Amino acid sequence: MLTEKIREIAKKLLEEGKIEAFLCYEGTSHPFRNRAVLVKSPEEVKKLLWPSFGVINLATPLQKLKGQKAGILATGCVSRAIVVLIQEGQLKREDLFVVGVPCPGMLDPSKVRDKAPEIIDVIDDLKDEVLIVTPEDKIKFSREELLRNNCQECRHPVPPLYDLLLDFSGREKSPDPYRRVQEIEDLTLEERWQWFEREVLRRCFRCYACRQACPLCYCPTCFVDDSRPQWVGKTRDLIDTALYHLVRAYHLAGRCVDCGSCEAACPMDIPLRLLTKKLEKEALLAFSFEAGLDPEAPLLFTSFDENDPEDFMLTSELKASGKI
Amino acid sequence: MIPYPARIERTVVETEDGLLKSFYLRLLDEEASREFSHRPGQFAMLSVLGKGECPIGIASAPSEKLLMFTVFRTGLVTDALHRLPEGTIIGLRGPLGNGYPLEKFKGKNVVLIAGGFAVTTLRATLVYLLEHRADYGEITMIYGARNPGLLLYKPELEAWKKRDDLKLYLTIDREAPGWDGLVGFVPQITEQVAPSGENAVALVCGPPIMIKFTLPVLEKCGFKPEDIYLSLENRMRCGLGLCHHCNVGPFLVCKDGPVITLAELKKLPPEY
Amino acid sequence: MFYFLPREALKNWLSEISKVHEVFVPVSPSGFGPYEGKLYLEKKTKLSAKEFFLPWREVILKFEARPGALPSPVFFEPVKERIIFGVRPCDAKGLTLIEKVFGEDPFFQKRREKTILLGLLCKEPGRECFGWAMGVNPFAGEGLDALFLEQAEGYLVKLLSPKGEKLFKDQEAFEKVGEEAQNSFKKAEKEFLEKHPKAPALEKLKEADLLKLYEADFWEGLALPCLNCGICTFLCPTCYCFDVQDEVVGLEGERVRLPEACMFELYSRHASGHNPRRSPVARFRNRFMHKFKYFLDEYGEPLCVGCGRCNEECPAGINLWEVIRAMSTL
Amino acid sequence: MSWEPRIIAFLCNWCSYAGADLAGVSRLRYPPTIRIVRVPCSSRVSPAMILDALKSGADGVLVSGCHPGDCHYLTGNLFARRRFFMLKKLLEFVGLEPERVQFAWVSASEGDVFAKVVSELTEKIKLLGPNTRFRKILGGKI
Repeated sequence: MLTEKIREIAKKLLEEGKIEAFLCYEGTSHPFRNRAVLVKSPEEVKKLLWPSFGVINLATPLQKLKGQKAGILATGCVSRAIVVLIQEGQLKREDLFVVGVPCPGMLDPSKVRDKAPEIIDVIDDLKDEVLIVTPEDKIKFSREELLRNNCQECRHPVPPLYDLLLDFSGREKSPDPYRRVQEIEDLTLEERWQWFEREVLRRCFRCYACRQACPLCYCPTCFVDDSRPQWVGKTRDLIDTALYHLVRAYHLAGRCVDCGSCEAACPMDIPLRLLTKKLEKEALLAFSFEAGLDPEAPLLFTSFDENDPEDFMLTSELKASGKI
Repeated sequence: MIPYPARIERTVVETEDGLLKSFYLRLLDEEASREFSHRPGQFAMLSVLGKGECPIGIASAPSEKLLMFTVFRTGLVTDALHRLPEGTIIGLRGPLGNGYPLEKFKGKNVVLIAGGFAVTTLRATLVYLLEHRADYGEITMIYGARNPGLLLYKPELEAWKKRDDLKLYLTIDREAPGWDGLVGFVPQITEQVAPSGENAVALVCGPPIMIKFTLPVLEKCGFKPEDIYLSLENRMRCGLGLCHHCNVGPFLVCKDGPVITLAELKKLPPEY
Repeated sequence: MFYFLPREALKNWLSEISKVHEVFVPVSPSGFGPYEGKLYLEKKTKLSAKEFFLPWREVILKFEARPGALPSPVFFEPVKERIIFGVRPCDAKGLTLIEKVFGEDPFFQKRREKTILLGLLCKEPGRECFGWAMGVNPFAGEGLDALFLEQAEGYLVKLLSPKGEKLFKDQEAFEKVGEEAQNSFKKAEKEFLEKHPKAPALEKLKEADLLKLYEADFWEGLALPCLNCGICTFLCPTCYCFDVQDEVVGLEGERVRLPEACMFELYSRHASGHNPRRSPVARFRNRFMHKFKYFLDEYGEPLCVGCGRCNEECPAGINLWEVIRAMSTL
Repeated sequence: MSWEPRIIAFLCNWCSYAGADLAGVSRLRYPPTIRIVRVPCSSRVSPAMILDALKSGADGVLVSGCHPGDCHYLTGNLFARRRFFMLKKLLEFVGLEPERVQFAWVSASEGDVFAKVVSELTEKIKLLGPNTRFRKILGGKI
């Protein structure tokens, strides 16, 4: 159904010459992995499909296609990443033909992986149920359970920017997008550092998959790779690793669209999204700001309000207590 | 991977812009110093502890007492190196790489073509050739820089100019006040000089753009690809053929190079 | 020579030898750790035993961080001999491939010398495994000192080196076994090899023209999804490229050697800013050309043992076999 | 010997640096715990600089700039305020002691405020003790 719709529209766009190529996903020999693919002729569209495991944001490979008029399949987070990239002058709106789809959410390979020792196929009805096919059996699971964390916590399943929106009923907006962030916030300071050290710092071996998968990490030279000054040491030293993850997350403040590519790319299952999700929450609460909704709007850090909060500052604290 | 300690005995700022400085080094360990023998075209890793190591061509000839390196200030290590005063001890690992097969050139005419600061290892070669003058035929050197202030080794150039057993052509890119020598890019001057490829080898060292335009000129002059020697450079870490950073296809610049003939180079992928 | 160890005696034996040696085992699906009672043997681990030989941080020099200080070399020196148990034969084979390049590297060699590698055959090949296609015979146990084959009652152990023989000479938990057991090992090996032949692709790759492969037009399409991250290289049991960094804190300095990935832009970038492999495609191509052409041409074997970790973990869904297929059918 | 914290202070050239100068000229007393880095504007200070200071062994970091409306570049400090707000939230989230990283507005005429800020900050950090959590040790932890 969704796959057919995608193929149909891609074929039409290519035949009509509206686009030179269409960026979407294809299947792989791995039962729960999809891969980005670029098709350039109507004959090739049969490769395309709706990716139940399209965990890497298509806006990441999209940036390799500069200068081509390309069509792209865009869920909410892909579309929002495109918006930010347009805001930041990385993409030209006129180079793109965005085929939006109200997103039903995608499945998490690491959640599926643990359901059976050997999995041959995964059948997703894009609504309620997922069938995991093993050599002996077909096991039924609720789709909600197997959804990626970021899809469970998605605030914008419907793309804010598109040229054409596929007729499909996707997921509702999440009622509780910050549940997991809240769980960490509820810990004590000490527990939070232990969590950070255990779940993030000790696991990370600095493959930079999180950075590479991120559609918004496009700096020609990442601060990690600077040598003069060298902000971050290159080894697995915990503090250097902390510096990397903190500054990376911070660089995404007000930009991150919560596509979860970083977390999905991580080979060590580090809950990277929590860092950026925390920043998303703060930006929403303090500045009513959400990234990637309007290409014309200013970015979080290129704007300010005279009444922005400043009670976090030492001088405010001293003033409140009458010390200055 | 362990460097020898070496003392900076003397430094010379070579160019007007101050970006090129020559370092004259002496190995502290006497035995290491005695055993250190290199051939022109080889390089060494210079290290400033706390900053790192970088590969630099050896600009001194084997016969010279002090090892000499002329370093362009461009990255982390070279920048730190430039700041060090005379007398400081640094690390040196080498000699590394293959160098020019100078024995093979015996009896032949040798043409040295250098552009900019890539002249360093050709200086070592020229000094060697002049010391063994009788073994070689005609020696020609064409050396160009952007302006007179950027020519290296000026006192030596003056001395070489006076020799009648060496044809030295110095050129600068554009007319400059006080310059009465040749004006023009290295490929153009090479075309004018037109050295014969008959029983001759050409050693070319310079920026990629110069090499790109010089090679056709040489081939027109009758140099066979086997007789044109180039020197590659790449980012590298070990200099021993282990870390694999410097590969150009299957060719490891540190171990199989840096010197390579045009004939061999043509068999490699164009990634340099 | 062959020995037998009853299944229930394994943990006991590991504790026993821990008293004399440093013992490392697979402790979780992620990788190896010191033996403290935990043992994960179901599947091969995410990180291979490569990290014991090309560690994440190999200190090669220590120095005082002031101009002119003299460096002091540092060599890895374990207090006790190390035993690594549960190494998969493909991973050990990977070490032998690295050894072809690192044969004279004192750091790698010292670590090899001081380590006894005890292999464990997989019960079943994993979904992404293709070691046999790369010419790896797991029963040969190349690079291992002894190889454990799991059977119904316990482990049949084949000794493969003098180091292995020395270790097992006086291990009471093990009993010597006769010809019958040896035959069962050989039978298992024969069955495996019949079912899993070497891929013809390798011969084709040897004959392929290097420049034609380099210039082939399939690279662009294959590389499109690639993120150019370091997952495949860091998880690979054969990737050996390293970086050297000077680390300084206060007055203390160390020069360290650490793994690096050829997929990174920084890998080949000159100090001047020039980068001969600036484009992501160029870096993607270089990785596979190295494994399946440059290394193959030089050493007669590909730089790959078919462990399948890259296929299993690549978030972008890149499959090594598709790359090999494209390269060998050019 | 009692332990004295080491605090890196990034002071904006136009206000806070002058404020610190005034505190000195006015002979105001404050603990000798700070090492000043003069920056053109508080918005010049990036999180990498703050974390680098902690990593290199600082026990605390202070960033101080002009009051809103007083910025030499008109709005630099207003941008900075948003950024520091977000940074502080992030650092707290991962369990870094929030008292170690502080922000302040100090104008050129507020020598007394500057002295007070440094005294208070020093007290806060003394209560926390040395920065062990975010300090890099060579070959320390992997």
